[in-house]
Amino acid sequence: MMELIISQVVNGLVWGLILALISIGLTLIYGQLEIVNVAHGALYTVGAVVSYYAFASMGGWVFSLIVSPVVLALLGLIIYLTTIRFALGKPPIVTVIITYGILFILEQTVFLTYGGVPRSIPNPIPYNIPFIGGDYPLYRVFCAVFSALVIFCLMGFLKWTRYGLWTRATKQDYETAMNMGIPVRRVYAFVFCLGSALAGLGGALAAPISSVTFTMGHSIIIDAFIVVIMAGFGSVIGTLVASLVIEVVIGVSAAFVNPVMAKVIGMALMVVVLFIRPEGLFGEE
Amino acid sequence: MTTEGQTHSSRIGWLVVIGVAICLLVAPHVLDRYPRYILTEIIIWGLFALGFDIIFGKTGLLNFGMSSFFGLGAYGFVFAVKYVYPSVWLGILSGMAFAMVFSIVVGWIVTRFSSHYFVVFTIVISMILFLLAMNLRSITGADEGINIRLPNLQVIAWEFSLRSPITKYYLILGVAAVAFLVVWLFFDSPMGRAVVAIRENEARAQMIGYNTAHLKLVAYTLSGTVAGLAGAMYPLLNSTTSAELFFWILSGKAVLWTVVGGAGTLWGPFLGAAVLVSAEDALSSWLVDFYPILVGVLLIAIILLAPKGILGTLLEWVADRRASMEPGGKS
Amino acid sequence: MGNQKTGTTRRQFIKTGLLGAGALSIGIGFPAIVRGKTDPIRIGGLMDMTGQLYAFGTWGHRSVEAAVKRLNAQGGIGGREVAYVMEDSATNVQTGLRKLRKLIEQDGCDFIVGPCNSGINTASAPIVEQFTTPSFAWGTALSITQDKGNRFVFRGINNIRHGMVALGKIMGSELGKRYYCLGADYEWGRSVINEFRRVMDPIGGKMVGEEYSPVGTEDFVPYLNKIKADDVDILVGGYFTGDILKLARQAYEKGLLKKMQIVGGAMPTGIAPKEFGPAGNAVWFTSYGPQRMVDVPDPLKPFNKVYRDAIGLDDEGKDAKTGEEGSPSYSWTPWEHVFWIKRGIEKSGWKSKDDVGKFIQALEGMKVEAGDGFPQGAKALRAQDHQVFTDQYVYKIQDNQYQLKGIVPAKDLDYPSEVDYTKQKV
Amino acid sequence: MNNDVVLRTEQLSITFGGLKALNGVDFEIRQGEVLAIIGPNGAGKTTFFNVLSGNLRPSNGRVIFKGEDITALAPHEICRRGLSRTYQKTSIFQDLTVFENVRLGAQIGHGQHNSWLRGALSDKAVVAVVEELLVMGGLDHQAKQPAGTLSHGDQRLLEILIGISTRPELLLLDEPSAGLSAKETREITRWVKELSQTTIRNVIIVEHDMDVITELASAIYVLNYGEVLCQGPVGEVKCNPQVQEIYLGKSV
Repeated sequence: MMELIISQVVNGLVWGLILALISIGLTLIYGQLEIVNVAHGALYTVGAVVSYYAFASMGGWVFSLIVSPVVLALLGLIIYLTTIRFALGKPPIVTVIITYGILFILEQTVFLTYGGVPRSIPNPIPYNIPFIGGDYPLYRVFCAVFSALVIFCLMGFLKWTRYGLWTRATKQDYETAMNMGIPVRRVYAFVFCLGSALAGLGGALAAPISSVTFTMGHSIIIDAFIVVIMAGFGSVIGTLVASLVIEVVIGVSAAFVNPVMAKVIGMALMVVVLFIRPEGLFGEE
Repeated sequence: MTTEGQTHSSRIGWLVVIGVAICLLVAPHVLDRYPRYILTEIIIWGLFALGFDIIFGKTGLLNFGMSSFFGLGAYGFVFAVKYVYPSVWLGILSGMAFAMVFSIVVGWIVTRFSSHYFVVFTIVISMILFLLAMNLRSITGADEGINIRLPNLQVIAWEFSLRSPITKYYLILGVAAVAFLVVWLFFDSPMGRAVVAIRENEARAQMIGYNTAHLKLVAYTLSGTVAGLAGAMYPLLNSTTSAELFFWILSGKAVLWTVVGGAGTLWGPFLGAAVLVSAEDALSSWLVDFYPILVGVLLIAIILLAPKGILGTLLEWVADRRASMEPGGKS
Repeated sequence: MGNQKTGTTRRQFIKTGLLGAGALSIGIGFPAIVRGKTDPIRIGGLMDMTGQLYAFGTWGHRSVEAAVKRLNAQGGIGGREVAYVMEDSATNVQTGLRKLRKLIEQDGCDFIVGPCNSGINTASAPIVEQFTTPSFAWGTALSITQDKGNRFVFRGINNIRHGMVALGKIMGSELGKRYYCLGADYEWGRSVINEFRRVMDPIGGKMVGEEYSPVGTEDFVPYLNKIKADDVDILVGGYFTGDILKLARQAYEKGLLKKMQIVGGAMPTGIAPKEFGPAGNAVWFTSYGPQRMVDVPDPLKPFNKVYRDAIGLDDEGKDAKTGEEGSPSYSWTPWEHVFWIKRGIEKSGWKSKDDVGKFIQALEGMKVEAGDGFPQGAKALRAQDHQVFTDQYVYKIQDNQYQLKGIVPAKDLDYPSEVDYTKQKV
Repeated sequence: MNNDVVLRTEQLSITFGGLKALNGVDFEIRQGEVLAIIGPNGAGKTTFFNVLSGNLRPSNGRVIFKGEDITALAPHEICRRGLSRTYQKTSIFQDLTVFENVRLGAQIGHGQHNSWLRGALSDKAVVAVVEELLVMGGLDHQAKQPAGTLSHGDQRLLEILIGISTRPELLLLDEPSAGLSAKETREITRWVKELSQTTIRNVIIVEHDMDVITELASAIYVLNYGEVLCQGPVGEVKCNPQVQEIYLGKSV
C-alpha cells in the first residue's frame, strides 16, 4: 500500500504541475483584469489543435510547443481588441458573459475545422523510467519540469522586468498607474495575450498525454477553476501550490476510495478552504 | 438593469400583460401538437431562467450553477411520485423542497463570497452534484435516469388524466403563473426593493440598515426554489429525468436566455427562452453547424451594446419616449 | 484541412413533392394529419449529429438516407414512397427528447430510427410508447431491450452481452483469466464491465479490481497505478470513442501493456487504428459487424459492397471522398432498421398508424436472410424482448490496422430473455 | 453618564499597519448639539466616522451610543439604532429613481423593511414620508428620474435625504459641501440648519468650509494626526494659535 501511495503522490505532483501551467493563464488574466475567463478551456483546446496540426505539418514536436503559444497570443489579442477591451469599465459580470460567448464561438469553430473525432499526437518521449510499482512515463516528468520552469520564469518576469513591474502596478491601482505614465491599455492587452498563450502552451503540452478532441476543454476548465479559486484569484504562487495540493489529495484518496469520490473529496477540500478563508489561500482580502 | 419604479398604472403595460395572458390561455387549442409541446417546454425553461434572473438580474450575483436546483427539483418530483405517494402536488412540493433545502445550505456559504468567487464556486458545486448523480447509479439511474408513470391530477374534487397534453399544458402554465406572481409581488415588497438595492450599491444598503448577507440568502433561496419548481415540471412533461440535468450546459442556457431576454425584468427570461428555444428548434436543422457561433456573437453583442437585453432595452426606449412626450417633462 | 461536412443538407425530404401538404397541415394546425393510403411512409431519423457521438450520427444518417433512396428506386414499400426526415439529438437527452417529439408530432413520422446514444434510447422509450410509434434503437446498452424497453422498442443490433460473450470465446484461449475492470461512470461503461464479468467468472476468470472514473477524466494514471503489471492479464475498458484511446495510450506509457491486453466494448467509430500508436497492438474490440471488406464472409460480400457503395465507403472502411475513417462495422444498423420496417409493413399489410399492433406482431420472431437489405448477415428477432441475434465480430489492432480475430455465430450468443413484451397490449 | 449625552467615545484608537489613524480620541455630543470636526486632510476625520458607523473596527477604545456599547456591532445594526451617516464621495443608488432611493431609507425608518407580502407602494405612511422629504429637499419633481441623472449638487442633497429618511437620532455629515458652488453651499447649510432645529436633533459635521461651520455648529473638535488637538465653542477654537498653525502654516 505504501508503494501505491508514493506513486499516487508522485503522479499528483507531476499532473499538479501540468494543471498549474494550464491554470496560470486563468489566474493571470483574473489577477490583472478582474476577468473570470470562462473561455479559458476553449483556448486550451485550440492550443492542442494547433499543436496537432503543427506536429502533423512540421513533424517536430518541439516546434509545436513554440507555435501554439504564439498563435494563441495572437488569438488572445484579437479577442481582447474585439470584445474584452470594451468591457473593462463595466461590472465584472459582463466579462464572464462575454467570455462565455467566446467559448461558444471557439469550440464550434474547432468542431467545424478540426472535426469531432479525437486524434492523438505520438508520445514525443516514448520512454518510461522504472519506478516503484511499475514504470512512469518520462514525457510526463518532462512536462512537470517544463511547467515548473515556465511558472518560475513567469514569476521572475513579474518581479524584475519593466513590463512585469507595470503589470503589478496596474494591478494595485489602476488610476495611479495611469497617472504615472504606464500605458495601461497596452499592459492589459499584453496580459490577456500572455494568459491566452499560457493556455495554448498548456494545451500543446497535455495533447500527447490525453488526445486532441474538441470537447477536451470542458473537464480541464472545471479543474482549473477549482485550483484558481482555492489558491485565491490572482495569486501565481497560490495557483502552483493549490494545484499540487489538490492533485495529490485526489491521487492519494483515489488509492482508498472510488475515483468519483476521490474527485468529490478534492472539490470538498476547496469548499472547506473557501469556507475558512473566503478569499482563498493566498488571496488578499 | 432596468430602472425601477416606472409607474405601475401605465395602461400600455397592463394591456400587454392581459394580451399575453389571453394568448397563453387560448394557445393549446390553436396550436398543433408539436408547437404546443414546444410552448410548454418554453414555459418550463422560462420559469427556470426566472429563477436565475432573481439572483442575477435583481440581486446582481451571477450564479453559474443553476442546473443544481433544476436537477434536484426534477429528482425531488420523481422520488416523491415513484417511492412516496403518486400525487402530482406532492411531487411538485417535494421538488421545491429539495431545491429550497439545498439552496439554504449552499446559500449560507456562497453568499459570503465576492462576485468572482461566487461565480466559480457555484459552477463547482453543480459539477459535484453532476458527478454524484452519475455515480449514485442505483438511486438516480445516472445518464439513463428514471422513467415514471404520471398519476392522475387531483384538483379538489375533479380528477384529470395527465395523458392529455392540454391538461399538462394548463397545469404547467398555472404553476408558472403562480410562481411568477409570487416573485413579482416579492420584488414589489419592501424586502424585494432592498434586495435590488444590493445590486445597485451594497455598501450603502448596509449603511442605511439592511442586513445584506441575510437578504442575499433570501434571494438565493427564492432563486433556487423557483428553479427547483421548474425542474419539477420537467418530469411532469417528459415523464423521465436523468443525471444529465445537473450538467453545467443547462446553467449556461439559463444565463443565455435571461441576458438575451432582458435581465432584471422578470418577463425577460420568458421572452429569451421563447426566442432562443424556438430558434434553436427551427433553425438548427439547416444551420446546425453555425448556430452555436451565432449564439456566441449574439450574447457578446447584447451584453456590450444592449446590456438590458431585448425587453430591458424596449422598456427603456418606451420610458424615454414617454418621458420626452410628457408636457414640459424634464427628460 | 479537417473533414468535409457531409454533402447532403441535414433536413432533406427524399420525396419533396408532399412537403407542401405536410407543412400546410402543420402550420394551420389541422386537428389530425388526415392522410390517405397513398401518402408516403414517413421514417424519422434521430441522429447524434453534433456533440461527442458526432461520427456515429453522421454515418448513421448517411446509411438511412441511402437505404431510403434505394427503397424508393425499387418502387418504395408496397408501391408507396418512403419519406425520411432527420433531426439532430446533439448527443444530449433533453434535445433528443424534444427532437423525438418533433419527428412524431410535427413531421408525423410513423417509424423512428434511433440514435446510438444509450441515454437517449432509454429516455425515448416511454414517449414512443405513448405515441404508439415503433422505434429502432441503435445503442448497445443492455437495458434498452430489458427493463427500460417496451413493446414499441426494437433493436436490430447485438448488445454488449453478445459482444462480451464473443470476446470471451475468441480471447479466452489465447490469454489468461485474471482481469481488472476500469470503466466510465455512465450506464454504457458499467454494462460493458458487468457483461464481461458474467462471461469470465463461470470459466474461472478472476476479477482483480473494479473502478469507475468520473466522466471527462483526462489523466488515468491515478487509477492505472493500482494495477500490478504482472498479476493482471486483461484490462477491461468500459469507455467509448476518445476515452478508450486515452486509456490505451496512457496504459502503454505506464509500461502496463508488455503482456497485458486491453478489451474495448465497441469499435471506436471514426478513430483510425494508427491513432493508438504502439499501444494498439494490445487492444481488442468486440465489433457488431465487419470493418474491412476482407473481413466479410464470402456469401455476404456482394451485399456488403452494395451497402458500402450506397454510403460512399471504400473496401478499407474509409470515406471514399475524404479518406476519413468510417464505421461500416457499426453504421449498418440504421440501414438494416429501414429494411426491418419494410419487412414489417409487407408482412403485416400495415397501412397507417392504426395497424401498428399488426406491424409489431409481424416483426416479433421474424427471421431474415442476408441480402441487400441485411448486409451484416442473417438475423432472428426474438419476440419476448425484441432483441436481434446475429454474428458478432472480434477485432484486434495489429500494425496500425484492425485485424479480424474471429466471428462468433449467433447460435453461440443466445441467452434467455428476462422480459416478455408480448404480454403488453398494443 | 448623565442621560443627555447622545454619543461618547473613550480612548478610541485604530492602526493600519503601523500608522496610528486614530490615537485615543475622546469625543462627546449631547442632546440637541451640532458639533463640527475639522482638521487637515488625513487627520482621521473620515476614519473616525467609519469607526462610529461600524465600517471599521477600532484597535481599542469604545463607542457608546445612547448608553449602549456599539463598538462591535455591524453597520446595519448601528444604523437601525438611529445612527446614520452620509459619504464624502456621493454613494447613492444610481439606477434607482430618486423616489426609490429615499423610500429604501424610509422603509427602515418605519421598521417594515422585512415585510415581503404587502406591496411597497400600498403603505401610504411610508409614501407620505418620502414625498414630504422630497418636497423638503426640493427634489419632488425629479422623483421619477434615475438618481444617476441628477446634477452633482442634487446628488449631494439626495445623499443627505437618504441619511435622514431612516429617522436617525444622530446624523453624521461627511463634508456636505464637498464639490458644491458657493450658492449651493449656502442653500445646503441653510437647509441643514433648519433640519437640525426640526427633525434631526443631533448632527456631527466634518467640514473644511469655516463659514458652514460657524453657521451650523455650536462647538468644534480639531483632529490632527488622529489626536484631538483641542475642542470648544467655535469662537474660542477659531483664534487658537495651534489651530491656525496647522491650517495656515507657521504664523510669521
